[in-house]
Amino acid sequence: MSAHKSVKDLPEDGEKFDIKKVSKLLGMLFSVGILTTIACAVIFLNQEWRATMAYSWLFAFIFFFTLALGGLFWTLLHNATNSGWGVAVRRLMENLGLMLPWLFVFALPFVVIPDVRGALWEWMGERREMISEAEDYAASHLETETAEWEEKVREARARFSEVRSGIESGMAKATPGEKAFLQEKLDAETAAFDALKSEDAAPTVESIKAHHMKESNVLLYNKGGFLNMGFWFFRFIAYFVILTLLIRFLRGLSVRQDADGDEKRTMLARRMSCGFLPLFAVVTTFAVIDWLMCLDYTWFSTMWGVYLFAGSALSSMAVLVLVLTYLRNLGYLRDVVTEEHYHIMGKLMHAFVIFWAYISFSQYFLIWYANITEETRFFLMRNTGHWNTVSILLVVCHFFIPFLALLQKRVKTTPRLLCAVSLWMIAMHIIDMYWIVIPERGPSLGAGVVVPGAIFFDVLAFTAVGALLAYIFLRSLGKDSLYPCRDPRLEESINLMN
Amino acid sequence: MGNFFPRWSNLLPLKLAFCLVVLGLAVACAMAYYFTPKYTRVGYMPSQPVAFDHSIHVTQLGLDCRYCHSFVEESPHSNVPTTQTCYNCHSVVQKDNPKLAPVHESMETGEPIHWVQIHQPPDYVFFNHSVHIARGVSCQRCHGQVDEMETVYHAEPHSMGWCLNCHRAPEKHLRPQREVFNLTWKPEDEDRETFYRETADLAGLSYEELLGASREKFGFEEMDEPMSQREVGGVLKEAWGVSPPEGCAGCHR
Amino acid sequence: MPNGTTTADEAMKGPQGVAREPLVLNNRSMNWITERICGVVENRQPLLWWVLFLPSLALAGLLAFCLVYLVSTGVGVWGNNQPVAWGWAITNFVFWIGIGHAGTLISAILFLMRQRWRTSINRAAEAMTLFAVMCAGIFPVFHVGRFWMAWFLAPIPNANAIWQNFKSPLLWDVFAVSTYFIVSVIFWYLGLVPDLATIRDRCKPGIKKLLYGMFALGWRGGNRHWRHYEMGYLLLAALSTPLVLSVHSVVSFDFATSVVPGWHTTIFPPYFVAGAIFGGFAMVLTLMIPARAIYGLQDLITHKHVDNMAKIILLTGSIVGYAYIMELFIAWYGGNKFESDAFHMRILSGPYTTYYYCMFFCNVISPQIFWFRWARHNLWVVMAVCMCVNAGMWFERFVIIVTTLARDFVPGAWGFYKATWVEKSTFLGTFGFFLMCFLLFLRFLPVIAVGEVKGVLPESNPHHGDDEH
Amino acid sequence: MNGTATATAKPPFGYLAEFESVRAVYKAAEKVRDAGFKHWDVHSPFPIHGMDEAMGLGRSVLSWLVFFGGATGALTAFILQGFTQIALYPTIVQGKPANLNTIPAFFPVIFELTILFSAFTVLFGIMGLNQLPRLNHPLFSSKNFCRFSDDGFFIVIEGRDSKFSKEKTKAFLEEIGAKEVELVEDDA
Amino acid sequence: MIKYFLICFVLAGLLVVAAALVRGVRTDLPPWEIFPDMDRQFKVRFQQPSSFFADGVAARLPVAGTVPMGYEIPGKPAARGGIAPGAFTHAADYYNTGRFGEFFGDGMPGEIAVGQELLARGRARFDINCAPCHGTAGNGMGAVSKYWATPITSLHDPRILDRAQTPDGALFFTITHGKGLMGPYGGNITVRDRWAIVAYVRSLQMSQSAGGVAQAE
Repeated sequence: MSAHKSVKDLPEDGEKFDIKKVSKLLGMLFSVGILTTIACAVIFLNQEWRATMAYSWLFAFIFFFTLALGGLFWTLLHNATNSGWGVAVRRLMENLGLMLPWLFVFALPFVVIPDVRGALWEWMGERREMISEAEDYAASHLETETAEWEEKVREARARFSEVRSGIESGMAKATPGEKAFLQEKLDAETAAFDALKSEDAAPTVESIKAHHMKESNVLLYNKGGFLNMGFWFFRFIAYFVILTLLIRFLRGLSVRQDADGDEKRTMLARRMSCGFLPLFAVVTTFAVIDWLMCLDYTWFSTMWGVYLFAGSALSSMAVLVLVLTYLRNLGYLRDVVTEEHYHIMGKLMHAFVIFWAYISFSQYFLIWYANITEETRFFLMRNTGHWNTVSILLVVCHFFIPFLALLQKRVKTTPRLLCAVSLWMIAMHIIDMYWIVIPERGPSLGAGVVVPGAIFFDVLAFTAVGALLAYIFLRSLGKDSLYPCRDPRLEESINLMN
Repeated sequence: MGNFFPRWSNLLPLKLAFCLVVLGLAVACAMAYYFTPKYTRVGYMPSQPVAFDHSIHVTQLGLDCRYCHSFVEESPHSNVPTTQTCYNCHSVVQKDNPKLAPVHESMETGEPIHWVQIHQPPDYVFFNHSVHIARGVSCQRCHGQVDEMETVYHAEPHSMGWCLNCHRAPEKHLRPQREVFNLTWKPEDEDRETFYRETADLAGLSYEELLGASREKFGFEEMDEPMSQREVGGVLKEAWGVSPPEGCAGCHR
Repeated sequence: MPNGTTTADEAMKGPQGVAREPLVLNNRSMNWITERICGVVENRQPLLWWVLFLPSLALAGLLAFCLVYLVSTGVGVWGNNQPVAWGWAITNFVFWIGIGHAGTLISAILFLMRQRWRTSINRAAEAMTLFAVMCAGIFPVFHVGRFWMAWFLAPIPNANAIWQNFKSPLLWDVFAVSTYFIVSVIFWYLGLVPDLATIRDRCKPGIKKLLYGMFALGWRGGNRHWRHYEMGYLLLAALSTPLVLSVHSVVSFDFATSVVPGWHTTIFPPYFVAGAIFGGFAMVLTLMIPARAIYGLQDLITHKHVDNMAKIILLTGSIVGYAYIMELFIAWYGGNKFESDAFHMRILSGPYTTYYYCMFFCNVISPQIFWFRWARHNLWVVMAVCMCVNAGMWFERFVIIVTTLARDFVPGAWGFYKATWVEKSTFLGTFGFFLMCFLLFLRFLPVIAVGEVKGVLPESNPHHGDDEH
Repeated sequence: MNGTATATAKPPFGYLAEFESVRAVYKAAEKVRDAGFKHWDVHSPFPIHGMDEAMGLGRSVLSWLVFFGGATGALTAFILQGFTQIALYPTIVQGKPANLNTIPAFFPVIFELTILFSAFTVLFGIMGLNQLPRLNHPLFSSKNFCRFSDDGFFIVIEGRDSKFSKEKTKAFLEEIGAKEVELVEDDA
Repeated sequence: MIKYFLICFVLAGLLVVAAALVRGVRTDLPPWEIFPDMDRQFKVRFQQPSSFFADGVAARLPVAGTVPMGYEIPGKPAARGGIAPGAFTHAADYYNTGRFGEFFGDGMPGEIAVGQELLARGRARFDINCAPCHGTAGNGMGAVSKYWATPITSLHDPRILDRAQTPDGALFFTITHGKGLMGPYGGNITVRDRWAIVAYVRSLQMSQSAGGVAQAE
């Protein structure tokens, strides 16, 4: 039992990460990052490789995006639940979340290179084709369709006048009851005829177009309200704007508190975080729907957002553990963070290992069980060929092994062991993201199950994004104190007992 | 102030637990033993209005089952003979035997003899005698050695599991169709050549092929080796394509 | 650590700044806690107890009557028929099972998360769980018609040589619900043991001491015992947490594994779980707010508790809302005609649209008022929202079950379902039974975990006061 | 009541010492531990955080028992389902094959039985490791002791401890801050 | 305590076994149906009385003068064991009665295709139904003959061999309605089988008289 620690024993302005200490590493990261980025850019410039590279880039991007998203989530959760334990590590969460604005830079290829997004999200190309085809069709068929319609109206007119005269003649000798019935019939016929001959029913370019689109690709036509370029661009920008605002606001409060120690900032962060959580949920869900689920626009799962969220929270916690240990090895945070923190972080990882398994099992299970054609294709693709091995690997290595490892208290409280599990978890998350993105590539590009050699692109893209982000992350660590040094809960946190 | 609970109460829970476990095990055993048709049905031997002795009529006189149960091959139900069937002989034979009084009485009044039904499947079971007989399930498989019974009793449990045992592995019970009513048939008595010739005919196969395939499968060398039930049943099952229903709708409709 | 002098009035105003609120107000001593909680059991019951108990007894009698009537006459007295074979019966089952989730959840998840405010409410919530699961069990058991054949659900070798279909969600239900009940009983009982010892030690020799003593197992509070006990309790909590999730997930599988439009959605498991927690917490509050007033437990079940639970209701209500929206979005986005029509008929054109709007209002809109602190601190508002949620969760199950079954693929097979008086009385009766059990629990067992509450007092920390030296 | 010597040869059960507060009993426990007693215990109305270390007790073995209990449950469920669905009664329902490929459908029951068996192991493990139920115990004959379930904090040093001595132990207990020390007889 | 429990337990066990006995004991007690739900339904069952009808008979005859609807079962012609059309209504044709009006007919009716198959069938039915008295050889020395009061008619009796005295129709009629001490077998043997027996009897007679060569027709 250690004695009670007081904030007074800690340095007043917290600990600042001295990036000079790691300048070698930083330099390496930077040069590797730049070199690989240039290589990626070259590949992107090559017309032939662009589509293949698009998937690699998306995979790399989405992996780091989920990590940063997790950082934001933990910050939000920490503030919203009024939690005390995590104050000591909260700044790390904030810094991780702060990568979100940077990720927009890495997302630029999707926005600026039409071929890249076209290769990834086929609905864009198909939709364009569908529309232009429908336009052509409408332009060329307007006359014939109008003629057809006029012919139809003529026929209907003839038939209508026949029916009307028949009814009117019947009316003469009908009983009152029959009269009412005949009148009703006549009204209905008149209404139907009026509707047919009205100007609204006349075929226009728009109506022919809509009809033709519906005929040629009903799914894409129906989804047009969501899957169209204008809205897509809007969402794309909105996600990053919202996420950036959220994290910058929260981190701003936290950093400013370092200076003035104002308790009100804690209260404000807490209140705002509660409100931000629903926003976060919506953005996360639709971001992954847009970027991952829409890799195949015919497929859908209501669980999708939750599934990605689970993996994101889990792997970002693993990253936090690794960064924390790294910093402690460099001599920082020694007085602030104890094994108790590791224990809690280990427990949270454990919880999310289970949660991830729960969500992914439910999703797989329900689709497998009901066996409905339009839903199974996602898993069919991932159970074909070697992807099946990856799927089984995920079950065993993303759930069973870390689950059993984290069951033991020793693993959760020993930084070295917990780091091993964290590394493992991150590796698994990489495979998970790879498993989500890459299987779509072969079939989409018409290159079979696997595009040969494309794995080099994947590695390259991953290195490029990873190295540059790591560089930015490490640098951002150095900007402010490594823990919120004037947070009113800091004392509670450093005296944490499980 | 002493202990509220006496000292012996310390061991009481353990003892009680032991007793409960023993009791529970005993109840489980008793239920497993008693709560099954092997206990509840087997051995049911009601006294019939007429003490009809199957052993005399079948073994001693050599009557065929179908003399009385005339339509068992054609009907789902194996009929109990009418009084007239009894009377065919007993109008003369053993005429004055008091045991036969109900027969005479029935003959005079036209009121049927109220034979007590022994084998009585539940009403939601639709058992069909004719199909079983047509595919070589002998009377004896379900009704026991009736030819040796002085008074008929329930010899087999007739539980659903017992039915399914055969439906899942019919080869253990099939025999050539001509021997269905021969209650003393044994597979060892079967002549291999006749058997294979008949079976090949029935199935529309070539005798040599059938024999060759079976020789490989059942591993007999000489034609005069005694046949086993495994061989007889296995060949028949294949040749006739016997695949009894195992789903619910097979017997419950 | 704040000092322990906060009074109820101060607590009403809510926390000032970031200071932690004490879990027990007015600086109560351990002895006071023992006296107050055990007093509920030992003293005469207030008049209100009887006022509530007698009607609930009568309603429980109604339940018994309805069940006897049902069995003696046949399941036809319920309004179930094709196509809606799962009417109120299964709606009520899912409703009660959902209610039954809060107890173990409060106990287990909050325990794992070291949320120490759980101590004041976990006992009652766990008891509620058990009674709710009992109520839930009634419906499927009687829905099968011949309940005495329920043993067919257990994998016992039998003379029929057939086995249960382990691929059926209905069988998983059997395992999940019975496991949940058993584990909840164990969890509840294990938590009760030290408190039973407390009452035992306060009893005069006699029949009461005999009974409490027997169930207290001779508990002596030795640390060598606490060591295993605490570990066991932690493990049970760790086991119960996924169990709670699994139970309602399995219940959701009953629907989601099918191919029926409106039922087959991958988000069903977490959505059902969130809904269950949502409804369960509402029910806990519905019971605990009156109970704390009747027995004067305001210092133990403080505004902080109500506030926290209101927040959880807000959170889970929002998750449920998220699921509703996702369902709608995917029904539209997925492009499956049957799926989108199912929702069209739930919301716009079917015979049960009112139910959908009731559900949406009660479950998604009404809890949003908890964004405001004044609402969380006004017990009348809290009660009103909880009532809304209780009703809303019932509507949700009704909407899922009945609207879907009444309108499936083939319009020729569409039907309309209306509950009979027997179904309605049975449902009403389960409320009586539930309340009766709960009142008996209040009467005979400590409603708050005595030992655990003492454990969260500041002076229970062995280092309490260390820093002053 | 208080520790009058009896004529029986039976040794006393031990000393029951009451302490003022959690803090006092915690500090005292550390001292008793350091004094090298083996058969002694701390009795309190609730588990005191950190007392295991203060008493020098290790981690409970219960978690291992429960792990194996759970594993038994999982295995039981797997065998039960595999055996009945694949070997004994292979029926194809819901288009799911009657072989091991249908294992996802077995997970719910495997999970439930794992939990069920673990929970039973917890219950019976606690009862077994603590040797409960034990309704009769020498401590219950002490009038003071019944306050352990209210607000009393006690240290009991048992007579069977090799370091126990009637006089020295009493003195020792008083020295480490006991409010009241009582000799409990083994009354049987 | 455990000792007493075990003693009581063994005694109780013995008591149970003594009262309930072991499996398979012959007993008069009807089978115990543990869960009798729907085991015995209120419906007409084979050869069982029914309280639903005034006369207590469940098996109903068709109302006089009616022809059961759909009596001719498609896919199951009379030749394959179904009951021939008309049998129910006591048709008066040769096939069903063996008579043309007042007189017995001779020869097989047109409905019967005579052949090896028919003879085999006839032989099987003969061995089941006739051989007990008449003997497998048809010589009247069947197993029952030992107990019979008077000698049993040999089928090789000239009276029967003579087609003028005993035409096929008469044989058929005798099987159906009995003769003298012989009981009627119409209820036990289907019409077609009766003709098969007649055919077999004729071939049996032929085999005896023509030196053991059985010929068809």
